[in-house]
Amino acid sequence: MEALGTEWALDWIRRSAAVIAENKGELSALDRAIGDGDHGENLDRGFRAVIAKLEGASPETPGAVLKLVATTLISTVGGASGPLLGTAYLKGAQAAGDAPGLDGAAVVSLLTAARDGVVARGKAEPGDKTMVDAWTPAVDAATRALGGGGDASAVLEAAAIAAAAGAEATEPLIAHKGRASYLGERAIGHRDPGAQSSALQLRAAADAATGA
Amino acid sequence: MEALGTEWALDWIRRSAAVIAENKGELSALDRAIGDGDHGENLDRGFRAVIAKLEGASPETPGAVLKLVATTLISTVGGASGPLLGTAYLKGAQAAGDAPGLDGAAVVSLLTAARDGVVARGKAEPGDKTMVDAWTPAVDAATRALGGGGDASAVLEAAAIAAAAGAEATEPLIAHKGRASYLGERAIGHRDPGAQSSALQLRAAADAATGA
Amino acid sequence: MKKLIRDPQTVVPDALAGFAAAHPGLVRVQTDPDYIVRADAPVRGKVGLVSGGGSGHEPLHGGFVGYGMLDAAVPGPVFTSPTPDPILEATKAVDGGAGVLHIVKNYTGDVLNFETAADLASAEDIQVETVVVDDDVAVKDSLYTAGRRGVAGTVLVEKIAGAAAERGDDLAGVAAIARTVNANARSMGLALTAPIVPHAGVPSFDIGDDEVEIGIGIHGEPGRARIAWEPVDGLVARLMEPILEDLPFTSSDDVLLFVNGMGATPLVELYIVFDAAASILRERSIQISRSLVGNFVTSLDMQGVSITLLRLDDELKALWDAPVETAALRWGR
Amino acid sequence: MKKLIRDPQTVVPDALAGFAAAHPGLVRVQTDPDYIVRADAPVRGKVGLVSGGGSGHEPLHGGFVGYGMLDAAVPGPVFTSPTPDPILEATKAVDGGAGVLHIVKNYTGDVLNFETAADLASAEDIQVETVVVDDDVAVKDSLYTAGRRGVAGTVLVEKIAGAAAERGDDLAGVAAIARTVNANARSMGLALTAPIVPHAGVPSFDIGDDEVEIGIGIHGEPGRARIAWEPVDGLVARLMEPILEDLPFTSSDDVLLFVNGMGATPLVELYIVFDAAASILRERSIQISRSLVGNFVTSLDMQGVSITLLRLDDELKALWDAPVETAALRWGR
Ligand SMILES: Nc1ncnc2c1ncn2[C@@H]1O[C@H](COP(=O)(O)OP(=O)(O)O)[C@@H](O)[C@H]1O
Ligand SMILES: Nc1ncnc2c1ncn2[C@@H]1O[C@H](COP(=O)(O)OP(=O)(O)O)[C@@H](O)[C@H]1O
Ligand SMILES: [Mg+2]
Ligand SMILES: [Mg+2]
Ligand SMILES: [Mg+2]
Ligand SMILES: [Mg+2]
Repeated sequence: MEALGTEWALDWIRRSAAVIAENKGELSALDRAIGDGDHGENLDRGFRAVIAKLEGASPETPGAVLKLVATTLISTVGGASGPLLGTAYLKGAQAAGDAPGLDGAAVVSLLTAARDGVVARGKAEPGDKTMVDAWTPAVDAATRALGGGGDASAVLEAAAIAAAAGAEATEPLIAHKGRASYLGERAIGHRDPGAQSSALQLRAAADAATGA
Repeated sequence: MEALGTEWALDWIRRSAAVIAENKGELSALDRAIGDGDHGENLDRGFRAVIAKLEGASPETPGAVLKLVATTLISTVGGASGPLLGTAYLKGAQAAGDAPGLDGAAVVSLLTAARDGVVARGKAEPGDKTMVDAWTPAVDAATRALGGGGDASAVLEAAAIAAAAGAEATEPLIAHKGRASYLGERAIGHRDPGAQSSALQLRAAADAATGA
Repeated sequence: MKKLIRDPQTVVPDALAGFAAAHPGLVRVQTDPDYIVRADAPVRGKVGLVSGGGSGHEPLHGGFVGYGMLDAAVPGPVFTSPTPDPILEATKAVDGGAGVLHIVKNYTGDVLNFETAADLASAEDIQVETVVVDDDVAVKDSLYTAGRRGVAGTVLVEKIAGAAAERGDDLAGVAAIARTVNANARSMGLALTAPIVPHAGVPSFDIGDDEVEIGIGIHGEPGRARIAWEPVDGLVARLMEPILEDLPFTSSDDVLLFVNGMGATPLVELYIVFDAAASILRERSIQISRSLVGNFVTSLDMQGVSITLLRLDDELKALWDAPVETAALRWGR
Repeated sequence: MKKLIRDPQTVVPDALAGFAAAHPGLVRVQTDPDYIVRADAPVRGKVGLVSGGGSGHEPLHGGFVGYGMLDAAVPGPVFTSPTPDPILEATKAVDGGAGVLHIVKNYTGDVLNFETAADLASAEDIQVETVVVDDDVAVKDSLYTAGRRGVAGTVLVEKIAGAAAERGDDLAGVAAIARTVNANARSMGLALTAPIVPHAGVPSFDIGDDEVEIGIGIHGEPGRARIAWEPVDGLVARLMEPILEDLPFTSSDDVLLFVNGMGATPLVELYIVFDAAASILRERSIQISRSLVGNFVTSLDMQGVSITLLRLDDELKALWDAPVETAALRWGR
């Protein structure tokens, strides 16, 4: 199996931008239920800026792509998700370094670094009903897939499936971080928007790897 | 036919208070359409104050009753209708003087003085879509009834019928005075609330005379 | 109807009690009859300024009682002009020997009730002058209407006449300044929603989710025309054109631009309206020398805006800039 | 959705353009990145105060830029915290050599973005201190939440810290005063309606004609509980009790009572709320020494109110009374 290169990273980000644009309304609706209703708008603003930035730039490694995504999200998204997701991409970029391609182990390192970055900045634990609840099962599943001999593409597929399940599993939770924590028990029954958008981005990463 | 005395005047005012209270909502609804929606509230506040005042007082002539009504309306109604109706009762009271009872001619003088008072203060002409459009046909009809030999009660009945018709006849008019004049053509199709409430008061006067 | 009130019948006295509790050093609130006076009223030798009208337009008028503006405000019931008694009592309470100016918005009820109060005050040897404010260009001023309404321009009249009284102008002088302001001020408003009068409990008019009333008053009267909603520049042009043409305002005029919210319009929208109005003035080379943005002459919980332009000269500018200390307008002290 | 806007996407820049046009002598509005600074920034030797956060809370924060209060305000998109870049630029623009205080409302997004900006500013050798405001007692402050929100108390922090900076306190001193205000301020709010965010076009939550949300925030977040509407005294008691018990405020305390409208609540209702709150304080022998009533920390077109109590001592009173000259709060100049 060949490693995932710059083309994959660019395709991942373009797919993420597309799926965020497509789901903008739904993400904001989720945020309206337990937050302030801007999550779709925030991420869409950020990913549109990323796409615009990519037009003028030609990053030469997956790490360089992710670095550009990170700085652009940090300087355009705002809100809680801007610095948190931005940190995820920044730490992911650092883990990817300037390798031209990423194998399964490198993808696991990337995802782990990204998740650890979110946790370091946001201090959320699994079960706090945040994007960490998509990232952490994704990292765990990716690690297991790698241990089972999976290649980069299989690792990402496992991560995407686990992230989607993790996002869904936020529904019954009370929130302990972010705006949803203000609601106490009223947050129960609603999916966390940041977990959902994280799952969409990880699905985009997996689909980019298989060209689905 | 005996003249109408203090009892009649008191009964008139009590009936007016009752009919205004009953029609408060409708009068305000008329005012909502072409004014500011407070006419029923304004008059009801005034007549409730009148009733309260009457409890502590024992005016001894129709003129004294009407004087008390006038000063109470002036000091409790506010708006356009307060000074205008107050003036009507004040001028009516002056016309009635301290006569213990009023015959048909005295009633016509009373109504004429009341109408002239409204016109002097408000400067409205017939057809301007104001309470003058109830008072003027009432005075005209009362005068005709008196000419035809009618007694006080017949004079009031004629006035009441004409006032009701006059109020209804304001519906197709454009207003030239009061708030409804701001609306231009949009006032067409709505009855003037002040004309309507004036007609109700004149109907109360007629019913008090017959004991209906 | 959901409102932060105790009872529709006690809205005015309850708000007055709150006003008194919030501004004890600034004003005294009298009850029965109800009026608000400056804490230091009457000011000896100064012309007293009294205004008033129906409640529901807050901060007008009570919010403008204080140094450099009104000496007294007389609040009627919601949207209903006060009766002569409280106007008379307020007039007596602020007469410092130099006479009293009544600033009256042009509504039949206000004019008649202030007229009676002025007559009664004269009978008690208080000199009273009356200035009627009628700045609303939405209404045709002709023999065949009640004339133009007094709307947001009233604030400008009260501020500038108040400054003239504070600097020591006599009654005729203060009245003349007030008339000058009125003569140079033009306003027009629009509404996105109708107000809900507490004792009515229902909106004063029905309006669709995509409709705008143009040329509204401040008492929930419908406007002269109903149009489909359009972006702010179009709506503002519909207010600015009649205003500009009426005086008319011409290039190189110096103006005060006053964007007034009707009570439930967020400030962020008022600033967008200001931007749209400023663009139109820029095109016509009319200079914005002073500005006022906020909810000053309101109509309960109506969403909407009015725009007022006042043509300025150096004297009006100086009087506008003079210190004022009221609950709703304050600078220089 | 009917709003006085040009386009949901340009609400913030359009309002900033209007703000710049309305207050040219007071502020400079920078674009790309967007922030508002005092016209005379940086003030040499004075600690600079920067605040910011999502837009839609006007006049917060831009309306509080000027002498005696903020040196700069950084508006994010509607209800969305600004990114680090404009915060960094604003910080640089107001640094007069004495360091810069960041006043941050406690929301994850605001805290994180200001944190990054502070790091970047430190890297450019600007001394930055950060004070996080978290006055909202509706939210449990525990390890298991994002902590209390910063709501209307922010205005009091900005005013009083601004006065401390103006009198020459150093960065540590100004930060300490700001923290003292925050430590002595408690707030809670309720909503009758939900705001409509321009780019969403629908209310942020659904609420019935007879329902009230208690314990709301300022971003259209639903509150902690929904109850049936009741007259003002009951509603106000539901806000006052948690506020009073939390600090706790006790008899013979001196307080500033701040009744803040959420944007679409008419002033007449805010004064009725003030009356109801003042009655409760009177019963407890708590003295209202200062007051503030109006729409200062809003949530677009939300109808509702928040109440803030600040326990005062002589120093806080003197700093509160010190001159301030901003678009939305002005006295003494
Ligand atoms: N402390 C945190 N750690 C991790 N994720 C968080 C934290 N706080 C908030 N989030 C995530 O951010 C999402 C909200 O993002 P967004 O709506 O864009 O920002 P804001 O809450 O500032 O409006 C939440 O759904 C949650 O997933
Ligand atoms: N100039 C006038 N002359 C006669 N009647 C008038 C005049 N102006 C108004 N009215 C009457 O007053 C009525 C409105 O009274 P009301 O609603 O109580 O006062 P307001 O218009 O001040 O709210 C109108 O329906 C009209 O009949
Ligand atoms: Mg959000
Ligand atoms: Mg009326
Ligand atoms: Mg009225
Ligand atoms: Mg947000």
